[in-house]
Amino acid sequence: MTDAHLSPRNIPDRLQGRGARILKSWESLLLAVAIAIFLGNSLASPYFLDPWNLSDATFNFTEKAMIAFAMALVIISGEIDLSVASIIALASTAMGYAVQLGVDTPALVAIGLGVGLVCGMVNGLLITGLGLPSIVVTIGTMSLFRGLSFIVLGDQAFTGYPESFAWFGQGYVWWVFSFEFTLFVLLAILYGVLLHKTNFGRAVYAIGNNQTAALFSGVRVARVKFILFLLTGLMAGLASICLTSRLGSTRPSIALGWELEVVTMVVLGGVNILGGSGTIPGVVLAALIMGMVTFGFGLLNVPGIVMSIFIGLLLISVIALPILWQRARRRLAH
Amino acid sequence: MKPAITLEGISKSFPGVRALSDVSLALYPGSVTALVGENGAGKSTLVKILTGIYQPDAGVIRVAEEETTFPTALAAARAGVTAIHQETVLFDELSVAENIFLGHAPRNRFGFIDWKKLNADARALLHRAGADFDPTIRLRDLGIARKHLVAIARALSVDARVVIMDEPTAALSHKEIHELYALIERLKADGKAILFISHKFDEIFRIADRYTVFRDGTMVGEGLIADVSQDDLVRMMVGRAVGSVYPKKEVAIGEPVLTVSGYRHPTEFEDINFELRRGEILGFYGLVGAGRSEFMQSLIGITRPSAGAVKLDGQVLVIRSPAEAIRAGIVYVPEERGRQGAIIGMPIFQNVTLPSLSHTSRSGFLKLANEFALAREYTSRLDLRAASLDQDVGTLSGGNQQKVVIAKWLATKPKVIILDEPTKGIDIGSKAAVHAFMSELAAEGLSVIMVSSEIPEIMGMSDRVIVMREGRIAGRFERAELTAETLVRAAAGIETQSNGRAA
Amino acid sequence: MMAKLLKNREILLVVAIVALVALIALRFPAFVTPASFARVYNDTSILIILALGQMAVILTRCIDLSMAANLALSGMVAAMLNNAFPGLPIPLVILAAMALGCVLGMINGTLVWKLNIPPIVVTLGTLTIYRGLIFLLTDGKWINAHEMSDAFKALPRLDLVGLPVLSWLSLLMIALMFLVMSRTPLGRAFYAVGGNPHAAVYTGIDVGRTRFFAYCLSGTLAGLSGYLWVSRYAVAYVDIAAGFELDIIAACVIGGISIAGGIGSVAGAVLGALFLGVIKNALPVINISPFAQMAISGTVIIIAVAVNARAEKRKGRVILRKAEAV
Amino acid sequence: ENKKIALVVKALGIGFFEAANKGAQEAAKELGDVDVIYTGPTSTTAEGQIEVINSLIAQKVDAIAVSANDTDALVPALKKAMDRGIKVISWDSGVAKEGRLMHLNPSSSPLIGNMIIKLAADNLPEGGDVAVLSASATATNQNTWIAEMKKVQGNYKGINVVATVYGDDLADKSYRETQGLIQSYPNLKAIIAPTSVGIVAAAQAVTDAGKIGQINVTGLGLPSEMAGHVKSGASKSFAIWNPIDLGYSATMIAYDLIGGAEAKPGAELKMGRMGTVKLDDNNEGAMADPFVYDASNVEEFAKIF
Ligand SMILES: Nc1ncnc2c1ncn2[C@@H]1O[C@H](COP(=O)(O)OP(=O)(O)OP(=O)(O)O)[C@@H](O)[C@H]1O
Ligand SMILES: Nc1ncnc2c1ncn2[C@@H]1O[C@H](COP(=O)(O)OP(=O)(O)OP(=O)(O)O)[C@@H](O)[C@H]1O
Ligand SMILES: [Mg+2]
Ligand SMILES: [Mg+2]
Repeated sequence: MTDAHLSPRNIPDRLQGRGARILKSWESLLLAVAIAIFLGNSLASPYFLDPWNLSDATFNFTEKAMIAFAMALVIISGEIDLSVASIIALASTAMGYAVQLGVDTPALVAIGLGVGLVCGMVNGLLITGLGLPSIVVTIGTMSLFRGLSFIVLGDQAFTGYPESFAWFGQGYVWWVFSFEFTLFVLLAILYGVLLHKTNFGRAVYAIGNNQTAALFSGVRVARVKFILFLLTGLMAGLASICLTSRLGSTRPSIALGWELEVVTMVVLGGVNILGGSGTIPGVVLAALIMGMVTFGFGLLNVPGIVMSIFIGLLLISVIALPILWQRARRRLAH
Repeated sequence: MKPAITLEGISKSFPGVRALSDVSLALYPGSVTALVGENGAGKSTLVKILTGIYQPDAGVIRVAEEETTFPTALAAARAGVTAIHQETVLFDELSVAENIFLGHAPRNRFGFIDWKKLNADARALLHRAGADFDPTIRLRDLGIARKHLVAIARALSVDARVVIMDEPTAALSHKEIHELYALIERLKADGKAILFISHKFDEIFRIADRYTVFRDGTMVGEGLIADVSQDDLVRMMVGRAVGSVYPKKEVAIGEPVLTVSGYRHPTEFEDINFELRRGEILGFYGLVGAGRSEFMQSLIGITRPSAGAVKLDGQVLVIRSPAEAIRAGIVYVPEERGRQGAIIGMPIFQNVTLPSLSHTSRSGFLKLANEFALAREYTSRLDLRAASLDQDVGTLSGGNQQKVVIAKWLATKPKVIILDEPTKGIDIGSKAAVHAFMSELAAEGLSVIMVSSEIPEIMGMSDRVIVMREGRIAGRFERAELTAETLVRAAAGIETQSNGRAA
Repeated sequence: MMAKLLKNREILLVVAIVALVALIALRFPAFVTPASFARVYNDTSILIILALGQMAVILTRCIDLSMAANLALSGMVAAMLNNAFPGLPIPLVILAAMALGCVLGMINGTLVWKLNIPPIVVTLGTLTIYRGLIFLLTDGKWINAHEMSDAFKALPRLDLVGLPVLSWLSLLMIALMFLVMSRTPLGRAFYAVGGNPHAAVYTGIDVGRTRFFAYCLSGTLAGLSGYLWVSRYAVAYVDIAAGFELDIIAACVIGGISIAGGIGSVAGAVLGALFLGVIKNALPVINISPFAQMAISGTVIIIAVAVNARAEKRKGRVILRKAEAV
Repeated sequence: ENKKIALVVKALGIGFFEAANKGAQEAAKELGDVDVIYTGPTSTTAEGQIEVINSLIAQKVDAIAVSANDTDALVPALKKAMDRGIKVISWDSGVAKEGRLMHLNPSSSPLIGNMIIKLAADNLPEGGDVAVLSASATATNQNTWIAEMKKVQGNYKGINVVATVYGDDLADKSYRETQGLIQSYPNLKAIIAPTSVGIVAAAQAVTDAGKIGQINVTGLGLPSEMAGHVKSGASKSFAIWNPIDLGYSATMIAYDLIGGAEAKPGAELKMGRMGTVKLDDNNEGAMADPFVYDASNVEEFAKIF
């Protein structure tokens, strides 16, 4: 401590070591929940602990999780994007349309990603350019984007995707590791680094905690938000490629209602819906939890809606319990 | 005479701040009591306790000698205590009449709000407050002065025995102030007890009958106005003679660094021209709402001026965003610390390094070691008190938060630093630290603009002073010709005795 | 004068609706008959009632995503009640649906008030829970027309002076809400809490409790709508009105109710709902593919927010004296 | 060890499928060594059905009999099931050929297409305008029947199909679409709704519009749901096959396939008390003729399904 003389009091960098911080974090709570669910599932069904079955189960969440990563950043910055599921539909419709024109797989991928980007750009321009509230804008574009696919498709479906296109949703990279799952892992790392290790990620947190102060501090608020909506659109495009490939067909009702599931995943992952806090590991764990709950209940042939009750209760209670716990502690202290 | 209301042994603490300790106060019917004290002395806190917004930690309130408590704002109003609060606590989207009566609107016999009566009553109340405008228009369409009149009318809408006014004249013009004085006279005649809070001594001596002085949350003196002089009051407020405490260093003022010419904005300010020199501390004085903050924010690209030019070191600059301002070397320490300065929810070190990330990081990736080093360097120079650098700034006391905010901007190594009310709401010790630091910066060759509404601070720290009034420059003064009176006259627009060179 | 009128959101909406109807009339003149208007109004009645409840919640700076799920659950319970006790007077069934709706709203309100959980998270959670409860209650089974008593199905259709009871009920709700919003302290508190929660405390308003009451109101109206929906379409199942929450919010947004709270009116909510209703009813009539409806309402929502946001935009503070005079 | 046969339906809770389950359970009882898993998503989406199918694959069921929400989207999942040795058939609403061993039509599509227009025409001796209210855009069978119906339209003189609208198998949407039809076509004489949700909603809308006697609602519906409307006169007659028989037959066929029977063009598969089904070139077979219900018999069948 060479500069100790500068200050009458030497302020340490951190009070707690890394271990203590991790132990007290939301993520460790989620990890505990995830492990409990994993154990519960293994006990409840003899089919759960089978590598191929587990691999199949990952399809329940990988596409949603891809979007959830970008959505986490959007929500941390204090905004929300409810149009993601509709972007999937529009991107899928565009790809299906292109197939009719005889386009090959690489071009299809480009079209899926491109439509996602354009949709994200529309959201971004409306929100950051005109300064409109994101929740309303994306409710609007949610109808608009899916509405466009309905206009194109009506009650029809696009099928006939090229053989090679099937790989994105049905292919395996190695052994039981599907392309989607591998992509999920790669994106988790990518977004983790982006949010937690870069200046950009820091700016996202700053905007979410106090947008005005961030602006005064020289953060380019509008630009960062614009990029976030672009990223979300891009991820929705990517998810659209995977889902379309997995289904092998496009209907305008594809991925209906996914936006709320993605938001649930993000909030369950410990991201504050009001912005300012949250982590990618949390979202990853939430994705795993939601995937395992769906799969575990599915193995017991429990209807999907019962799972959603469970997820709904989980969502409210993981937020309510810490609050109640703190209150109880304060009352005891008095 | 029996007091209308008495407070005994009231204490109130906030996390990290003891706002009031063991203060007592009595208000008498038909008499105006002036409450004076420096910023942060605890005056507004007392008002909030009297009106049921805050609950005291200790102490008793007696209304007409009867012990009582005010658990809610409504309870206080029922007991006959009403207040014009310092912050405007009004609703932009509601009509003027409704703002006046929200919470106690007149009802008809079915229990529904009687709009006809409400509007008529509102008109009458506005008239009593000296304002004759239509009470059915929406509040957002009013200027700040009229909003204050609405707040006054709201206070009158309760049949009160105690009327509290927390800096009611801060945003009023000359004419409206005189109408307020007349109103206070009438209230006095009606036998109301009035608590009047103001930083303006002339009006205190004009309308108050009694005084109470607060310093750092304690009561340090009270008595009849007739028995004291202005100097006595100031000495009680500050605890020492003013003028000697400011650690202003004499610095050789250098060449012009920043030149602003012809700055104007459609509604906020116009005709702003001045030069800032190396090593200089340029004070900007004015009443609240004079438009100083707005002008300063246009300098860093928050708002866009409609005309005007800025030169930094002789080079013409176009600044479109704070990011560009920071890169050019102009930084602004904002007035509203909570909203524009500190990023509550983020650790101290991240607050400090936010505008400097491009220096501490490598190709866009964070380097935590560099960040901690930078944060430690600047926070320790400002004598920050904190448990650790990764503590949330929200857990710090106001003064320490302000230090973090100042450190944040200094860490960008600017050429020009604009401090908007840098010591607002911080304690005397921290204030001294900030002042000392400001002096040191100027001595190092930095150019400082200091916006302040505190005359002692302006007088103690500035090399030169520019006074703004209603969006225009109303006077310029060299250090040698500064007196409190000339500043006040220029700020309030009283032209009788033109000491300053009016612009 | 004209410019000032056009600044008024409600009048702008009326103009938009009239223009829309005129446009439809060009292609299908029969749309512009009293009978046709009455039919469109009747068809929009439920959306209007729901939009009124959502309006109260949005005014307090909250949001209720669970309204459609609440409707479905209350409606199902009303149908089950009727099915189990066909003799039970229908007003009692309606009261039961409203009471249940109110309780569901109170659950939302309590979580928002006492635990301070963000409204969007609360209602996102209860949205799935309420719908799931229907499934648990019924095992997913439908209640069909033949399982409902005739009285149960007849009430909303009953013709009273030329309009069905359903329409009268929505008119009654509009009148009641108008009274509540403009003439009661609670209604004004909704505005105050959403407009400036911090200042509301100074006027003696309990912010959390006011929000709680807003949720009670939206819940009660959802409960009423539950009965109306189920009896009108003569069927109850888990998925009724699925996704309708977004239509409700869209109606409010089109009606100029600011999602940031504090701004909006009963007339706005009603007109917003009517606007959507006219579009919904007109499309099949004028032979625009029903598939275009979604894109159209999306575009309308975006235009509506953009217009409203422009009207609300602050032009900076007026400090210069001459500027204030203008 | 009992054989596990999964009966996957479009969505849980729909009366038609509940009845099919009854038939499946009947078949299981008859066979003795079969467990029927009755399952499906809670709303009619392909994604939901895929999740259900994935968990059935994981449970290593012996056969899956599915009524599909989407012809194509289920194919990859079902292919995977077949790769893992599961016998997959579709019934009621089929999947594309690659995704199943065989498809059991409740009746032959031409028969149904003919039946629905015949029901309308029988009550319109002078002919007139009729409209079609179809189900969800993603359902396959309705579109096939309507196509078949249009093929034979010429046989019915004076019958004029003026529009086809979609109620998405949602009660409220079907209701509103019917209202739109009544408005747009003042001379409408009949509405054909080949969907059990749509026909009820259409009958309700016709009743509410006071058009009983002027507009006849017909198509495919469940006796229990339609009994009231037949009584009121909103619907003179309608048709349906017996869903109990359908569930029963699907289970029986699945069992036959598990037992080693091969599904190939020309093959005959056993359906217990329903006899056998003969597969065509597409590996599709029809169970039986649709059955017509009217005022004379609807009450009796309303008690059953
Ligand atoms: N809600 C609060 N939370 C934390 N600290 C507070 C709060 N309200 C006031 N304080 C602190 O209490 C002290 C007294 O504040 P108060 O507003 O009463 O001062 P004042 O005398 O009215 O000052 P001024 O002249 O600037 O209006 C200050 O240090 C202030 O920062
Ligand atoms: N039209 C208005 N409506 C509401 N509040 C206002 C209005 N004008 C001014 N104020 C209040 O007055 C305060 C100071 O106003 P402003 O920043 O415009 O002036 P200033 O000259 O910078 O004054 P100071 O820096 O001394 O506060 C603001 O914090 C704001 O709360
Ligand atoms: Mg104060
Ligand atoms: Mg200011």
